[in-house]
Amino acid sequence: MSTSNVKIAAKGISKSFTTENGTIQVLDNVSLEVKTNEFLVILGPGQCGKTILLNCLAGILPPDSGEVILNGKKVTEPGPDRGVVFQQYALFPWKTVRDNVAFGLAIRHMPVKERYEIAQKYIDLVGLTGFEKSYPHQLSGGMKQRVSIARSYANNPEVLLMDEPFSALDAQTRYSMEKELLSIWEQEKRTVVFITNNVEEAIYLGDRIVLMTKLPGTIKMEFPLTSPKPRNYTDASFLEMRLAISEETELAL
Amino acid sequence: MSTAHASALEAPATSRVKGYWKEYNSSVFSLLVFLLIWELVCRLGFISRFQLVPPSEVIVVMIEKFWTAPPDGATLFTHIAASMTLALVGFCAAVVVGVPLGLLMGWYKPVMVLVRPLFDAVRPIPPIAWIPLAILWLGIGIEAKAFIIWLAAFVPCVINSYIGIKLTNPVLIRVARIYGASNWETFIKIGVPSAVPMIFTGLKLSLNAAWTTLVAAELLAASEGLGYMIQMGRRLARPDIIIVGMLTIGFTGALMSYVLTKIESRIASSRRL
Amino acid sequence: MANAAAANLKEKIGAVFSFVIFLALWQVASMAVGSEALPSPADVVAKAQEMYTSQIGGKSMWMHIYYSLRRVVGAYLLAAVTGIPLGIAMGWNVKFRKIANPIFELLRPIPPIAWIPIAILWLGIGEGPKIFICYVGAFVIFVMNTYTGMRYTDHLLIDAARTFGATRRQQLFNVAIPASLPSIFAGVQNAMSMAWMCVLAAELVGAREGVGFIIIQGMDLNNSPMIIVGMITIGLIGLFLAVSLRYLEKLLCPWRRELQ
Amino acid sequence: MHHLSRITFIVLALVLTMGICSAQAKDEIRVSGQPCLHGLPTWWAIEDGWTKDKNIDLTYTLFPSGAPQVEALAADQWDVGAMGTVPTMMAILRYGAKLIAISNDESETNDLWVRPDSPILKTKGFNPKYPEIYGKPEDWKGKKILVTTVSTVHYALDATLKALGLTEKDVEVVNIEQGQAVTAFASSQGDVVCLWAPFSYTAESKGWKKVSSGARSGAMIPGGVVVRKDFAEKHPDLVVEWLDLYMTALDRMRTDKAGSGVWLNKYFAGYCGLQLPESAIKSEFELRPIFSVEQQVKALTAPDEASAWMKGVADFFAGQGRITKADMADLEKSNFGIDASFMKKVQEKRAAKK
Repeated sequence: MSTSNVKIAAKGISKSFTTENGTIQVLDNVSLEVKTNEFLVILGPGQCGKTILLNCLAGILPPDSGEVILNGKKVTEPGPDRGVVFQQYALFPWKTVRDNVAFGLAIRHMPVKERYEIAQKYIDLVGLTGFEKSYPHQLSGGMKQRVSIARSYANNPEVLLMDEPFSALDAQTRYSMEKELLSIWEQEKRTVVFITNNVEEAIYLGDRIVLMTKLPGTIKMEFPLTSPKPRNYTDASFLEMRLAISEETELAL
Repeated sequence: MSTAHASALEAPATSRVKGYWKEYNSSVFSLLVFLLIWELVCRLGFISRFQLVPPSEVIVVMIEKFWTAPPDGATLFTHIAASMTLALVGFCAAVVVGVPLGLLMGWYKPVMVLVRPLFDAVRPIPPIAWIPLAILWLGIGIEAKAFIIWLAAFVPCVINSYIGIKLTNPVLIRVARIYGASNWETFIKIGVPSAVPMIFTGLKLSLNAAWTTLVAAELLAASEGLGYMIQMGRRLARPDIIIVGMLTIGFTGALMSYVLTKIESRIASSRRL
Repeated sequence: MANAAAANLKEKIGAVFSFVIFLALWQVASMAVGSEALPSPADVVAKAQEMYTSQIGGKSMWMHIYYSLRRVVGAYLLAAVTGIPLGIAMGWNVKFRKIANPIFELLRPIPPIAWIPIAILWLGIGEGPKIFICYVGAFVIFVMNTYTGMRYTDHLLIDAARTFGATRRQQLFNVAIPASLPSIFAGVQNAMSMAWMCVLAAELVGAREGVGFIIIQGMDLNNSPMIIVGMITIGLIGLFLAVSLRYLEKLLCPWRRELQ
Repeated sequence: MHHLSRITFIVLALVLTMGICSAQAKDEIRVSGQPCLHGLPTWWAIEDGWTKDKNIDLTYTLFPSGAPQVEALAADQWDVGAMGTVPTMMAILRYGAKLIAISNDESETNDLWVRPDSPILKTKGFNPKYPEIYGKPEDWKGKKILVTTVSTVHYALDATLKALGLTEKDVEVVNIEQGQAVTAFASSQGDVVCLWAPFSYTAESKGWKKVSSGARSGAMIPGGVVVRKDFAEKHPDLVVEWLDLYMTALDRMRTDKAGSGVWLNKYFAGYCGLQLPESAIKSEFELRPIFSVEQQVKALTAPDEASAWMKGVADFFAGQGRITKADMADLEKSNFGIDASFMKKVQEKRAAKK
């Protein structure tokens, strides 16, 4: 693997927190590399530090040791080059859908007209045409997450970090959102780091799956996925992969 | 997830004393700075000493007041005790009446429809305005003063209990109904317990209101108490006594809300476990 | 829709009904204890009619109301202009919070009425101390609500803004402050009620006009009907102010509907 | 961020300074008073245009009672004013004010009242030295007495009890403000209520009976006219000029009771918002002796008058532990702030005119 092709990388990241009950080691020497336009899925059980890892990649949390490298440069704080889609949507309740999507552009002082044109493009892309003037509380969970994805996309980041974006949705919506995400990604390729605890979701979306252990979080194994997307949940190769990962996951638990 | 309050998690688990010091050193520092500025403003003549007594003198008077009764007729402890008694009597009466009323208003529509308009109409009337009526109805003993405090403390009790029970999860109510609980049983067993956290917030606001209405209540025939102390300080043109009275109200009030917050968080954490 | 209208009507009938019961009880009570101890509703209505049609201290009732409102609104605006920024600063800047909070916590429990002597010593006897007393009441509420709103701003929203490269300033103005608006708006309403409640204490400073002055005169002259008319006037105006602010909030804060 | 805290700070500072720095015009005298007989002269002078041909400009500020008036003195808010004995003493003691005239003798309008069925009314003149005091000591013992403590009426109560050979320990003293005292007594609270005018007129109208007063118990309660220390030193001429006006009003009140009553009524009802019955206005002049310029000069200089009266009040306060020994010494050293020089100049001025 040539280093020039690496978009974002974590190098030996460790992180611990001190609570009343002592110190908890959350991440222990985690290293990984993500290639440009690769869809990497980090799969792990609940409470394994995946979210902390993602926050380190985003620059929201500083690691205790190790570093995050983006385009060969060290990351110290969050930036518009890395978009984050949060599990709880993190939409601004006082802004309409359109203003939420255009948020990153407004931060950069882009003129209103231009801003709204771009926002409209992504609102259309995620299938929310007609909801531009709605407020988040008027939308369903799936729609909110679409807004969140559009918001990240509109900012044109180099890397998209997605933190269990569909975990709060019901199964039906989840399937359709996964499908939609894939089609958006196919239309506008980005480097994606996608966190999930759902094996099927991981296999359905990923180019490569990184399996994490329970606390302290370390990388246990990697599974490259080569079959063409969109994949079929009932394919033999899909089920095989699922079985393989499940076995490892159970060992990890 | 835990990114939000990482800073709180990062506090090192050192010895208790050191921990307390770390928690409060900034408060102590800030109060010292406050006193220093106050002292300087007085000493450097930015403000006439008739208009503001420097803190050094206030502290001397405050310390003296712990055992001397003149000129206002009682020691600081007597004043604090009298005020505390008054505030607590009014507060307890407010809780006893206000919480059930709020709960009933939230649960039984007819109660709400009947009581709400009166409650809304009485609420904006300042407690001091009731003094003459309180005298007419209750005389000049502790009852009338407690009534004035009760009026102020009563409002947050009612409002918070009302909101608390209104926010009861409807699913729980339906479950209780399915198991054949009567409306009253559901109210007692589901509605009331689920309103407890809101009620607690109400109690805190209510105690605050009770404490801040104290001075108004002690305008009514008091012979001791912090409000009375301020009153005497005025009649005797002793700004130092007035400021000691004000600061004591401030300190005691801050202490009371601190203690209540601690109790609340203890109860909240035991509930979580 | 029709159901809601019916419920609304029911509520209104209930309100009227409850006032009728209240008035009846009042009448019975005043007959029982004598109009000396408790003037009857009729006495009060007669007194109100007299007060609203003649002059007290050289001014009509409407002028008294105007003077009180002027003080309250002045104090209220001043409190908003100073209290909201202070609350924001305390909620946003840790250092500032550490310095300001203990002092604020110490001064907060001191009721406006206890500030009367200090207000006179500092500001004399004109409009200054009266506005100051109302100001103290409203200021505390503005600071508290703004501060609480800022502190309980969902940190996730700040993180989200950071991922878009928002500067500290942008995080404050584009996220933290708008996120605190519902809490600030609650403060806007409570502060108005509080400022209005303080008008009586303020006019204890020594006023020749105002609704509080009317009540104080009633107390000094031992004239219960006059006091009750004053109280009702204060209550009604307080209610009116609360309702109009609630209406204003609905107009200005449309996303808040989710919280109701 | 920093802007915000800075702006907050500036606004706060502005608000505070606005009140503290109040500009003062040169030939202006800021007069303070209360809704009381002794507040009338200045208001009368302003309303009736007495200052038209004089080179002074009067502004008048009304205070509800003595405490805020003294607080405002500390804040340099007024130059001359009339008030009760207790605030007068406090202004002298704490802020070095000068006592330059006696507005009126308030001894009879600080009085003690009972309900008509009180046993105290049965006997009169138990102590022959005080023939106008009602009741025997046994009747008074254990009675609940409503009184505004640390006030002149408290002094009158103390003197009454002494005249009967009692002390405060023999009765139950309840501290209560005047307006509330009337309300409380009307609703059957307490056995005796101590009031001052105009509250005593309400007592009269309710049919309560006067059982004692400052005058009846030998407690002399002079109403004080005081001048701020700085102002007295810097503008003695202005003080004399104003005092001349004040005395002109007092002279009229002494000689033309009916005509003055019209003005007093206007002052109370139209300016202070205090509606009093006609009889009360009449009583105001009957019960409050007013001194002429000559009597004033004598009272302020004779050792057994103003200074003795003030000493009586001061002794009472010292005995109650309200003022310290050092305070007492200060008061005696300054001769209770009494300064007859202004009144003497008024006298000279009037003599020169004649």
